[in-house]
Amino acid sequence: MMSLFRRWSFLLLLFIAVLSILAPFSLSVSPNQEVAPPFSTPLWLKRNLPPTMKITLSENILKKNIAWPYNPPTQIHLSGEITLSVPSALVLETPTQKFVLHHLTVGKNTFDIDGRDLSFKQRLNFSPFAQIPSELFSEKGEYIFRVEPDFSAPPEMRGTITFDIKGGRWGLLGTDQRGRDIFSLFIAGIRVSLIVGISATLLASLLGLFFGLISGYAGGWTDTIIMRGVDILLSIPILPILMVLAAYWGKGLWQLVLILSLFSWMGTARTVRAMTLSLRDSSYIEGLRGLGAPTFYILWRHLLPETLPLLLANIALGVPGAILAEAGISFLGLSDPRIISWGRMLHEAHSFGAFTRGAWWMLLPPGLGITLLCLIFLDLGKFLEEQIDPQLKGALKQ
Amino acid sequence: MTEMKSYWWRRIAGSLLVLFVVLILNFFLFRLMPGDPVATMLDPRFSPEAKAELSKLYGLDKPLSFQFLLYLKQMITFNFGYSFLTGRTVWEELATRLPNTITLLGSALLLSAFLGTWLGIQAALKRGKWIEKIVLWSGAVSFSFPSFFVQLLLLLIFAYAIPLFPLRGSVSVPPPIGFWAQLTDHIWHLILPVGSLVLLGFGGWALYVRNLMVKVLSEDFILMGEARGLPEKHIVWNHAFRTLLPPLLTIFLLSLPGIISGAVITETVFSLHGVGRFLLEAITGQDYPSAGASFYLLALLTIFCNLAADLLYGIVDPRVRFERRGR
Amino acid sequence: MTNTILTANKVSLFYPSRDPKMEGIWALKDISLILKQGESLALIGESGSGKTSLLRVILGLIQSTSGYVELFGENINTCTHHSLIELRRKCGYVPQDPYGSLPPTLSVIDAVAEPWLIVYGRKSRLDAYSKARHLLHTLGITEERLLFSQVRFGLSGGQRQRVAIARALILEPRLLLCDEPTSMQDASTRSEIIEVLNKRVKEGMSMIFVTHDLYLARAAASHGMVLLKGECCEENSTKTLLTAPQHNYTKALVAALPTLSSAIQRDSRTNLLHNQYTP
Amino acid sequence: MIQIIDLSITYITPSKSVFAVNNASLSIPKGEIIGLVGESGSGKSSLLMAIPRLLPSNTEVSGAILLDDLDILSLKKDTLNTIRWKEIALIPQGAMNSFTPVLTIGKHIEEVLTFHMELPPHAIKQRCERVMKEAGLDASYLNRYPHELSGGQKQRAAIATALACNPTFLLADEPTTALDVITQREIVETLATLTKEKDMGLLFVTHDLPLAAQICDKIAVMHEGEIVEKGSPEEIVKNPHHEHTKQLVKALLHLEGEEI
Repeated sequence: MMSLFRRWSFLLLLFIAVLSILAPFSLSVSPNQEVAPPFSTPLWLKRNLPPTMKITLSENILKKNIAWPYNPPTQIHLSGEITLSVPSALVLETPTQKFVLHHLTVGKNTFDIDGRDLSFKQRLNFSPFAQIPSELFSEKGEYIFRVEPDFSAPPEMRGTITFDIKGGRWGLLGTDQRGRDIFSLFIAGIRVSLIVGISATLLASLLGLFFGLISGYAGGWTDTIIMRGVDILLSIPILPILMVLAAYWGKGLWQLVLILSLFSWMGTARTVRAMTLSLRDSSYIEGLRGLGAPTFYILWRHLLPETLPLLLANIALGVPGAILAEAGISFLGLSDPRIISWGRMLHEAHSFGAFTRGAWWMLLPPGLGITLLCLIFLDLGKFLEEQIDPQLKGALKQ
Repeated sequence: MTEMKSYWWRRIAGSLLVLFVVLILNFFLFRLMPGDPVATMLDPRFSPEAKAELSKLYGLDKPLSFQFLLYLKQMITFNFGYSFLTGRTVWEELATRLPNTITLLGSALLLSAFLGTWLGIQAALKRGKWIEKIVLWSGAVSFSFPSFFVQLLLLLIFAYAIPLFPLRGSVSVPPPIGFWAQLTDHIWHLILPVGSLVLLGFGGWALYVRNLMVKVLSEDFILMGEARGLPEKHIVWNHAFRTLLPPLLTIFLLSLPGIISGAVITETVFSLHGVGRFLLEAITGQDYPSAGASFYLLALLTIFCNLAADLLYGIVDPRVRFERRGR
Repeated sequence: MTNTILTANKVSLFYPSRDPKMEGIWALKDISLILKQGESLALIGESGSGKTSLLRVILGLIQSTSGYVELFGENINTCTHHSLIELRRKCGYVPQDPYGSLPPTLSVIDAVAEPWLIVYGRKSRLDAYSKARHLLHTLGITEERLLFSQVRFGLSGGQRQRVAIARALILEPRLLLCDEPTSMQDASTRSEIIEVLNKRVKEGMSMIFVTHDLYLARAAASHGMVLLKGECCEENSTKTLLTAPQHNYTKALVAALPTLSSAIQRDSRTNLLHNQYTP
Repeated sequence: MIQIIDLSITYITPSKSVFAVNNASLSIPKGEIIGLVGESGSGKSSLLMAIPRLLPSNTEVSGAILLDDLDILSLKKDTLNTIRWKEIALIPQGAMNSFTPVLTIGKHIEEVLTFHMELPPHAIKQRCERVMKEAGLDASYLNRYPHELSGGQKQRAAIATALACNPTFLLADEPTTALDVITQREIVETLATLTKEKDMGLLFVTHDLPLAAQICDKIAVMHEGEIVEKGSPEEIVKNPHHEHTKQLVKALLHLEGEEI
C-alpha cells in the first residue's frame, strides 16, 4: 500500500482534490462574476494590449500615476460616491494634454459616467462618433489621475472614486465569451469532473458487482438473462441514449451520474461473473463449504481478498470513461448550463466562436484538465492491476 | 459446413433480438418524456389539420400496444413521419446524411484498425525498441484525450491558424461543378475529421494488438514453427497473425458502439452533414420523430456491423463453429 | 468386529448433457464397496473412468442418481445437513488438481491450519499451527521461509500437492480420500509420501487411494478395484491384480506399465511389440 | 551422428542467473534410441532444446553440438533453418498445444514440405497421407483442426509432421506426459518402431526411468544439470555409480516388489 502513496498519479490526484475543495474560499474572483471584457487574452500574451484595471482614489490617496505602455483600451467607466470639502475637478493628465473628466462640487457627489455617453463626449468637446478611450489614452507614457482642487487648498475627501479601464488582457487565462475569468472557471470545473467521474464509476461498479455475483452464483436461467442483457447493452451505441436522457431528464449533476452509471456497469459485471464462476467451482471453496464454514467467512476470508484488487483496478480504469462521457454530454450542450464543467467550457468555446478569435487559451485548460485526470486514473488502474499479478509489471517493462 | 450454418443462424437470431430491444427502448424513451406523451409528440406550433393527421399517423389515441405495433411497422419500413423542425419527412433528412456518416466512420475505423494493428505487431516483434514506446504512449493517449478537445485543437491549428483545411461543413458552399471536383472537395472536407478519429483511435488498437501479439508469440506452436525451420516472416504472418484474428475481431466488435457514438461529437465539431449531428439538433430542437429515427439508424448501423463481424468470426476461428461461443 | 467406516451400495451417477440432441453419460454404474476401519482400498482407473466422481459422491458433494452411501453408519442422502457436516469433518479429501485445492491468498501454514480453525475455532490457534508445522515437516516441507510465503507464488507443483495432503490430514481424519496424490512427485518423494500415509493407516485411518499405476496401488493399499468407464471390472487384492489379472482391461494396464525389472530381461524388449491390446 | 561436447546452459534473469546444464556430453548415433532421464528441473529439456537452438533469448550456451562435422551453435540463421526439420525434427510434449489452432493438421505438414523439399502439389498430398498412415492416423485427419483431436491423436499427428521430411534425427521431449498409460504405451511403441525402421537417431527425454529402460539402447541420467550416469539399461539397473541413480533404482525396484 505504501508504494501507492509515492506514486505520481496519487499525489497529483490528492493535490487536485485539495485544490478543488479549497477553490471556493481562496479564489479572489467568483467563477460566475463578469470581471473583464469577453475574450480578453491572458496577461502573458499580446503584451501591447492594455490589461483591464480598476484605479481607485479615496480619502488619503487623491492622486494615482498610471504607467501606460499599451495601445488604447476598449472601454472606460467612471463611478464614485464622495463628499468634498472644496470644489475641485477629476483630472486625467496625459504626457502631452490634460483632460478635466468631471467637476466636483462641495459636499456629496455621486456620479456614474461611461466612456460612450454623449454628454461626456460633448463636455470634453469630442465629436459624438469619437472613441473616448482611444482619444484619452492615445499616447504611451506616464498618466496621472487625480482630484485637483479648483483653488489652491488641498481638499479632504471621503468615499471612493473608481476608474474602470476595460483592456484586452486579464488574469492568468483570460476571459470567456461572457467575460468570466477562465482560471477560476477551470478550477471550479475540477469538482464536476471528479465527482461525476468517481461517483458514476463507483455506482456502475456496485451495479456490476451485484449483477456479476448473482449471475456467477445463481447460474442457470438468471445467468443467461443477465449475460444476454449485458451483450445487448454492449452492442448498442450508448452516447445517443445518454444524450436523450440527459437532455430531458438529467439536467442536474446527480441525474447525470445516475444515467452514466446505468450504462457503464456491464464491463464490471462480466469480470465479476468470471471471477465468481472460477472461485465457486474451485475445490478448496467446495471443501470449506463441506466443512461447514459459514458463507460469510468464505466471502470475507477468500472471495473478497481475491476480487478486491481486480475490482479496484476496474474502478480506476472506469473513471476516465465516465469523465469523458460527462465532458462529451456537456460539450454537446446537453448538461445544465448553471453547472460549471470543463465540457461546458469547451462547448461554449466552440459555439461562441473561440475560433474566429483564435482563442486557444480557452480550449487548452479544460481539454488538458480532462486529459490529465484521465491519465492519473489510468496510471492508478495500471498500478492496481500490477498488484494482482506481478508478471504484468514485467510485461510492460521488458 | 452444417455447423457453420447453425452458428450463423444463432448469430442472426442474436442480432434480431438486439434490434427488438433497441426498438422497445426507442419506443419508450420518447414516450417517457416529462409531460404528457401527446403534447410531446405533437408540436404545439403545428396547425390543427397537421396535428390531426399526425396523431392519426402515430395512432396516439389507440391503446399503447397498438401504438407499439404501428411504431414497429413504421420503423421497419423506414417511414419515420415528419420532422418538426424542417417539415420534410425524416427519411429524406436522414437519407442525405447517412452516407456521410458511413464514409466518415468507415474510413476512420479501417484506417485506425490497419495502422493500429500493423504498429501493434511491430511493437510486439521489436520489444524494448522505440516503436514499443510509441505504442504504449499512443495507447494511453487514445484512452485519455477527449476526442472533441483534440478535434477543436486540430481545427484551430489546421483550419484557423494555417488555413489548410475547411473550417466547417461537409461540402464547400457553393459546391464545385463536376463529379470529380465535388468528390475531391468532399474528401478535402473529410481529411481533418477522419484524421482526428484515426489519431485518437489507432493508439487503442495498437496497444490491444501489441498485448495480444506478445501473448501469442509466447505460445508453444510458435516455438514449434521455428523448430520446423520456417522463416520468421512466415511464422509471424501465417501463424501468429492468423491466431490473432479472432480476438482482433472481438476488439472490433467491442469498439463499434463507442466509435458510432463518437460520430455525434465529430460531426458536431466539424459541422458535418451527418446523422449524429442531426440527432443532436433534433434533441435540442425537441424534434422527437427525427431524434428517435436518428437513434434507431445509429443503433441499426452498430447491429449491422456487429453481425458482419460476428459472421466473419465464424470463418476466421474454426473452433467457434462447434460449441456456442460465449462472448 | 472392526466397525465399517464406509459402505457404498449400487451407487450410480448420470450426467445429463447440456445439448438436448446428445444423451448424457453414466459416470458411475452400480459401484459397491465396503471399507472397514484401518483398511485401505486402491481405485485404479484412467481419466474419465469415474474415480473422481465416486470420491465426490462418497463425500456427499454430489447426489448419486441411484444407490446409497453410508458414512460412519449414516446414510448421507437422508441425514440432515448438519450431521453431513459432522461426517465430513471426520474425512480428509485431497483433490486431483493441486492448483484448485489450496486458497491462493493464504500463506502455506495458514492454508494447512485453516480446517482446524474452522472446526475448533480460533481459540485453539496455537494447537492448529503446531499441528500444521509438524505435518508439513513430515511431508518434507521444512524451510521456514516457505511456510510463510503465499501459496500463489512460493510453491512448485510437487510442494503444492504435499501442502494439500497436509491440509487434508490436519483434522486427523478417520477416512482419507486422495485422488492421485503423488502425480506431481518424482520417484523418491513418491515412496516417502506413501510411507507417511501407510503409517496413518496402521494407526487406524481408513484410506481410498486413487491412481492409474497398479504398482503404486499395491504399495498404498492391500485391496484394489479397477474402474473402466464408470464400471467396476475387477476387484481383488492388489497383489493378485498385478500377478494374475483376469479382466482384459486390467491385463492391458499391467502390460502397458513399464517396469525396470521387466526391461532388463533381454527378451522382454523384443516381444514388446507383439502383445498389442486395443481397448 | 549428433555429438554434444561439454555443453553448458545458463538462464539469465534480472535477479539471478541459473545454471541449467553444466558441461554435459552426449552422442546420439544414427539408428539408436538414446534415453535422457531426469527429474523436473534437472535440465534435460534445456539440453534437448539446445540442439536445434530453440532456447529462449535470455540463455547463454557454451560448448559444441556437432551434426556429423557441422557445429550447429556457430551456424548462420538460414543454414540453421535448412537443418531444422530436414535433419533434426522435434516431437513436442504431450500437454503442449504444438499445432496452430486455426490451421488444419494437413496445412502444417504441407507447409513443412513446401519449405524443405521441392515437390509438386500432388506429390505433397501423397506424402502427407503416407506419413499420417505411418504414424497410425487415418488420412482423413489431415483436414481436421487440432482441437478436434484427442491427446493421443495429437501426438501421432506430431509424429507424422516430424516424419514429413524424413529427418535423420528425432528429438522427443517427454512425448507422453498427460496421456493415459495405454495411449502412452502405443505412442512410445510407434516412435520406437519408426526409428528402427527408418534407421533414425532418437533422443528420448523423460522423467520415467522404467519407460526409457523399455525402449532405449543407452540411457543418460541427469541430476541438477549434470549427466551423472551413462550406460545400457542393464548397467544402469545392475550397477549404478552415482548416488542419485542408486537411490532412484532402489525406490523403483522396491515399488515393483523386486528386491535384487
